[in-house]
Amino acid sequence: MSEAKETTYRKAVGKAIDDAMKKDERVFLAGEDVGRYGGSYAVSMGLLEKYGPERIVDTPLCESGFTGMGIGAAMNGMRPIIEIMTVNFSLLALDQIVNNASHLLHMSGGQFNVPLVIRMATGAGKQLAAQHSHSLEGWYAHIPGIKVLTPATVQDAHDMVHLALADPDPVIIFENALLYNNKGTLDTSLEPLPIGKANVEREGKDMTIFAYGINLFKALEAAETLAKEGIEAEVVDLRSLRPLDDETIVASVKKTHRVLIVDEGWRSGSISAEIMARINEQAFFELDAPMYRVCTEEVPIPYPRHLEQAAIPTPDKIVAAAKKMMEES
Amino acid sequence: MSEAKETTYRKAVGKAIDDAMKKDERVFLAGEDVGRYGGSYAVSMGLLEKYGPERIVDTPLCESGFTGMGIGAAMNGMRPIIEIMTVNFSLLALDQIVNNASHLLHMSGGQFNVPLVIRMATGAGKQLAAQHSHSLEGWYAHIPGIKVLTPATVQDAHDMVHLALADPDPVIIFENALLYNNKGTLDTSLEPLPIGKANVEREGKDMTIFAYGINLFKALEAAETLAKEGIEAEVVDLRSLRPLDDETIVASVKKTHRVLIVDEGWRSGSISAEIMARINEQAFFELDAPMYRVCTEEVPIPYPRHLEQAAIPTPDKIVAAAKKMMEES
Amino acid sequence: MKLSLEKAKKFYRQMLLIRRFEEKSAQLYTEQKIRGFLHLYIGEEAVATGIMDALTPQDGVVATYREHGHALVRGIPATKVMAELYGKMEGCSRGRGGSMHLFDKKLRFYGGYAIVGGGLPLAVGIALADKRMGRKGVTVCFFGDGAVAEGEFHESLNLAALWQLPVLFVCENNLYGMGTHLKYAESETNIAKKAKSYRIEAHQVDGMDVIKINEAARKAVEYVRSGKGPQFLECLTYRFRAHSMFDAELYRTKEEVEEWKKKGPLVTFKKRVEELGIWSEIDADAIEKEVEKTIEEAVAFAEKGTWEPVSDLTKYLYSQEVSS
Amino acid sequence: MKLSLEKAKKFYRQMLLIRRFEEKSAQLYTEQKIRGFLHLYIGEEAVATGIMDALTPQDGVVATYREHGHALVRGIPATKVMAELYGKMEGCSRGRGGSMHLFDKKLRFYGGYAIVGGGLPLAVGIALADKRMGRKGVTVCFFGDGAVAEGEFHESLNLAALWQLPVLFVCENNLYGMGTHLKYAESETNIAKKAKSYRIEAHQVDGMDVIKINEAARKAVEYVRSGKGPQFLECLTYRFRAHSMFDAELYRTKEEVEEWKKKGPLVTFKKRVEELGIWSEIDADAIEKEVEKTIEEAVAFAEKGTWEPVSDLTKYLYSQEVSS
Ligand SMILES: Cc1ncc(C[n+]2csc(CCOP(=O)(O)OP(=O)(O)O)c2C)c(N)n1
Ligand SMILES: Cc1ncc(C[n+]2csc(CCOP(=O)(O)OP(=O)(O)O)c2C)c(N)n1
Ligand SMILES: [Mg+2]
Ligand SMILES: [Mg+2]
Repeated sequence: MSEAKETTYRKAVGKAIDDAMKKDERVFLAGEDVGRYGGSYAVSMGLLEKYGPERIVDTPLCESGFTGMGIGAAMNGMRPIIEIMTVNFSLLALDQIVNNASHLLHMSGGQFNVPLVIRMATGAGKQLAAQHSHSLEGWYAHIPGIKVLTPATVQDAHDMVHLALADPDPVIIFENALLYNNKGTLDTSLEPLPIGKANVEREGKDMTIFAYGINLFKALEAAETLAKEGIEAEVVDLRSLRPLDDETIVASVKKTHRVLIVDEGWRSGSISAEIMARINEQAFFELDAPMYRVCTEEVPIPYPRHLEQAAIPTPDKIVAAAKKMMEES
Repeated sequence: MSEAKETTYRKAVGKAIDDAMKKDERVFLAGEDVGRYGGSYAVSMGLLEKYGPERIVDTPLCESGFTGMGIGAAMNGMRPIIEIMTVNFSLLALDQIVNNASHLLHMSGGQFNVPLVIRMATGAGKQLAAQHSHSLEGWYAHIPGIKVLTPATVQDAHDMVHLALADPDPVIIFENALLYNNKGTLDTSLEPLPIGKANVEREGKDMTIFAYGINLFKALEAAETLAKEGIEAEVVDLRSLRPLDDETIVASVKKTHRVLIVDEGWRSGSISAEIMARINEQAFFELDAPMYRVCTEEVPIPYPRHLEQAAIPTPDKIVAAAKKMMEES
Repeated sequence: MKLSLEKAKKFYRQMLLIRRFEEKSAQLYTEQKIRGFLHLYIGEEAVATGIMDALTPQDGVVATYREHGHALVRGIPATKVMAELYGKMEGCSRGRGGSMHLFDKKLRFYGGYAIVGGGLPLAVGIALADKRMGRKGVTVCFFGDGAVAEGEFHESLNLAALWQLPVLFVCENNLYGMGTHLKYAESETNIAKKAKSYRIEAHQVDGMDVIKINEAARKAVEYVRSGKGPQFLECLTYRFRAHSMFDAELYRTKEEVEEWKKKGPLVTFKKRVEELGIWSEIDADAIEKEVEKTIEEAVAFAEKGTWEPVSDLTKYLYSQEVSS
Repeated sequence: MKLSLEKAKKFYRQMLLIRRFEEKSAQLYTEQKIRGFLHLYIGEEAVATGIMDALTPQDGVVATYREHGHALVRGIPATKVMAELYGKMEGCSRGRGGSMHLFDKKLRFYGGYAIVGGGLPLAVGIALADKRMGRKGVTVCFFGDGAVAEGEFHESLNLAALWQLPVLFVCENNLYGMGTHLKYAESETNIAKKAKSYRIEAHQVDGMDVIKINEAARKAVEYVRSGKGPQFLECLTYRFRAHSMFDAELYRTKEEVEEWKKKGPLVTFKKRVEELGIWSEIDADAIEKEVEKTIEEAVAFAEKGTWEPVSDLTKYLYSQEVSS
């Protein structure tokens, strides 16, 4: 029986955390200002009142310390959700994430798994300037031993919290801060699409646009524009950047023979490059044209809106790249 | 007049630091155990006696603190060389490197450049296990605002210190720890090949092998083996991972039409992927076959030699990949 | 304690400038002229004002994302700060930084930093360079109570003390890091005491009293400049406004805020100067007008300012043009 | 101070086991049976021995890369530790970790960590889990004097104190972090005093005296287990051997090392037990033989061990097989 409801991305995440905490005593949420402040993006608003400060844990500012704390708690039987306020601050916790969380199971010879969930806000577009506008999810996907999820839809915003908590290994969820206000349908009776599965959001035959997170919507918007000009773009929501869903990616390439990738990482060394590499490896002879990518310009993101928009992917840029690609083949 | 001498990679780096310190009062070296211990890889052996503890600065263990210190000193007129003992510990300093060093010039509107040199040892192959075997230079190359150098030869080990010190912006030099004992020729009368120029180390017509750092030598060894079987591989030393030398890369592809990339990063999101992406973008129609890459297996590096060698690139693996590629086209 | 009339007027003018500048900024924020994050310093004006007066041009300043006040009092013209808040090319960071990243190299204003704690190691390095190059500069490093829990606080205090560097650490303890009260953030809430554990001379100062702060700062700067090593001032203050413009302030009561407002920097200043018998000699109305005019000019300047062309987007990524 | 004969024998056996095990390891290193880094604990045996005796099976241990002693005394059989040093699949980490990464989940030995300071936040989390789940465990976290300068030390001590978590921090102060003397690393060289600045009860203990360490550890563990919050022990000890096998030891004199050897843990133990009048009752020769046998068996076990098949390389990257 469907229980579809309209809600926001923010509330979908909050509900998933709430439900998980209700169900499982081992789950707790910790991070800066998750409690008394209500969550810097208001995701955990109201949860402190419900679960108390031992389960909704306001931490001091010490990203390395409280992320490592989460790893230790996970090793010792709990199911922590660590909220790092934004990806920009997660650089302070990278040693714990790479050298400990991602390595422990393998380097202990299979003994210590780390069932840790880390959530962080990501992305530019809010005019927060250089130190507050990173999109490093693609960069994180380089690290073996973790999984990297990038929910775009309201349904995924909810489901991925549960998927991550059910996973025995460390999972990082990147929530694009511009999505929190997005409205969409949430149906909690649906079986979640598993980690590692991409999703064809729009069918098309002329090219495939791969995207994730907020750029999924920019890609869909671009596809609409392209359709008006007779170009039918397939749009695939990657959903997970590690693991990547090679199967779905290659299947779509075999169908459309043209590839455009949209991601908000800086171009060099972006996840787009990895996707291109894999398509080159697995479907080279299927390609009718060079693959294209629309990424972020390789600069620290400037504050003023016109420069910020010039730096990050936009529907216009996607359309322009798509047309150029069509001409080239 | 040539002044070529045989020396080691270790001594070449040490000599460059020594000469720079002699010439320029603003230069100092700081890091863990660079002084009294003599440098963890003995690069700075003897320099403390020569320059005293104010210029050869033993720091406490605080990677973020002393890296940030170097940034501040650079902003205020000095030319610091910060030695982070190995790349494995540099994760603790990443916030300073990304959010400050790489961003300052741009986000201050061109006011504060950061003439900082960071050196660190990198690489696996010494059986140091998971937390001491990272090769993250390709990953660092994702960051705009810094430059990433990977000296392979004794000459470059020396020259790149000077190039980096002469550069007005932050430069990171990755010294593969297995190279320190390598012998080679150093000619201090030569004009150094600039930052951002790749170098064709071996001419060939059938394929190009791109490599850097220690893998240059593995690639050259593989090329010898391949030559015996009638395959003439061109071998290009990338030298700099940011900026990449697109011109040299594309020129070689246009000549050989087949590409194999060797790098010691974990495969997904490696610098190999970026090189593939650029070749796809700039020379797609020149390719006779899918591009190949030999990277590190996506696991934390295990301690025992047989597993470590199974994880990282070897001449055998390069030869095998090269042959497979030749068959495929 | 002496306070010249001249100085009294200056302090009043500076504190008022910060106050009015930020009130205007808040308004411009609601008008969407200013975007992004805007962290107001209102309530804490005495700290930047009292400290900055103790500095000379050879000294350096490292600040946070709540640094309009520091920038103004250090001497960046209100016009350039406002233009920066607008994102205009005439701003002190070419418009690229916005509220959180004000810079001025000539004034040795080393910038506003938005990663909490991230400025501290820089201050250590700036001071180290001054010491090594035989200059007499003092580097003042501002940060909040929230930064104290970060590892970089620990690393930086240790380095500065170990190497006896000319840093003046100024902790603006406004009791909260966003919505987290100090008591939920620190096992030891006496921050000056924490600083002492690094063998750094440290004092707590009434952060609402510009005169006391200035006194403490003068002594501290003299101490640091004389080569005795770093010093630490914990200024006990309070933020009257929300943390940023997106803060429902669920974590504190209106009463608490009102209590603190009673001892706010302007109120306290007036009381102190009255005690000194010179309040009557300060023409507060004239200063108010003067400040008003400065702000009007700043807004006009910002409004007239131009947008950096998109073609400059990659400019200054490196000092020289580099192809990637 | 009481010390049963039983306990005296145990301490002697354990310290001797560490000593001989590591002497053998050093030899095997020169024979290239053991590779990579090998950090010897020789000189510091009293610390692990004295502390570990105060623990129960419900307690957890977090150690460093210098952790052979901790692993052995916590109860990982010498066979499995030696096999690990060989890199054999029968080792306590399946051979993958080697010297720096010994693990044993059943013994709640949470591992050897090779990033200095990296284990401290984990200990905080392990302890938090015990507290939240209503278990009575104490988590002991070992680290060196060098780790004290790292930000994670600061962050972890604050969290443990703030949340009153059951952690026993044990600083093995052997005066050096690699070649850097404590006085070049810390502005305040009294580490226990630093710990106190977080409001953590902290004590300095003679790190060469297993009996004193054990007494201090028993008190500390009782304190922590009773819910009073964390405690901190600074054990003043010394490393007799090089930092690792690649260390020319330029930073200290032979004389300094010899002076310390005179008060080494085995020497000190004998003196203390003689004072107690029970040394004669300990059959030192028999223990020496017993230990020798244990080590012979360990080496034989390691020699006979097998190599993990290359096909297992990616096993345990994730708990379940995942395609990339
Ligand atoms: C490393 C880091 N973590 C988190 C944040 C988000 N954040 C911005 S300001 C702030 C509170 C800082 O409090 P404090 O240092 O007391 O300064 P105040 O805002 O009170 O002036 C937080 C958590 C950040 N900018 N940087
Ligand atoms: C973060 C980090 N920085 C540097 C190193 C290299 N390193 C390994 S051990 C060591 C010294 C540590 O000293 P201490 O904590 O006193 O422990 P000890 O070796 O004396 O037992 C250093 C610098 C490291 N492993 N991790
Ligand atoms: Mg505060
Ligand atoms: Mg030590």
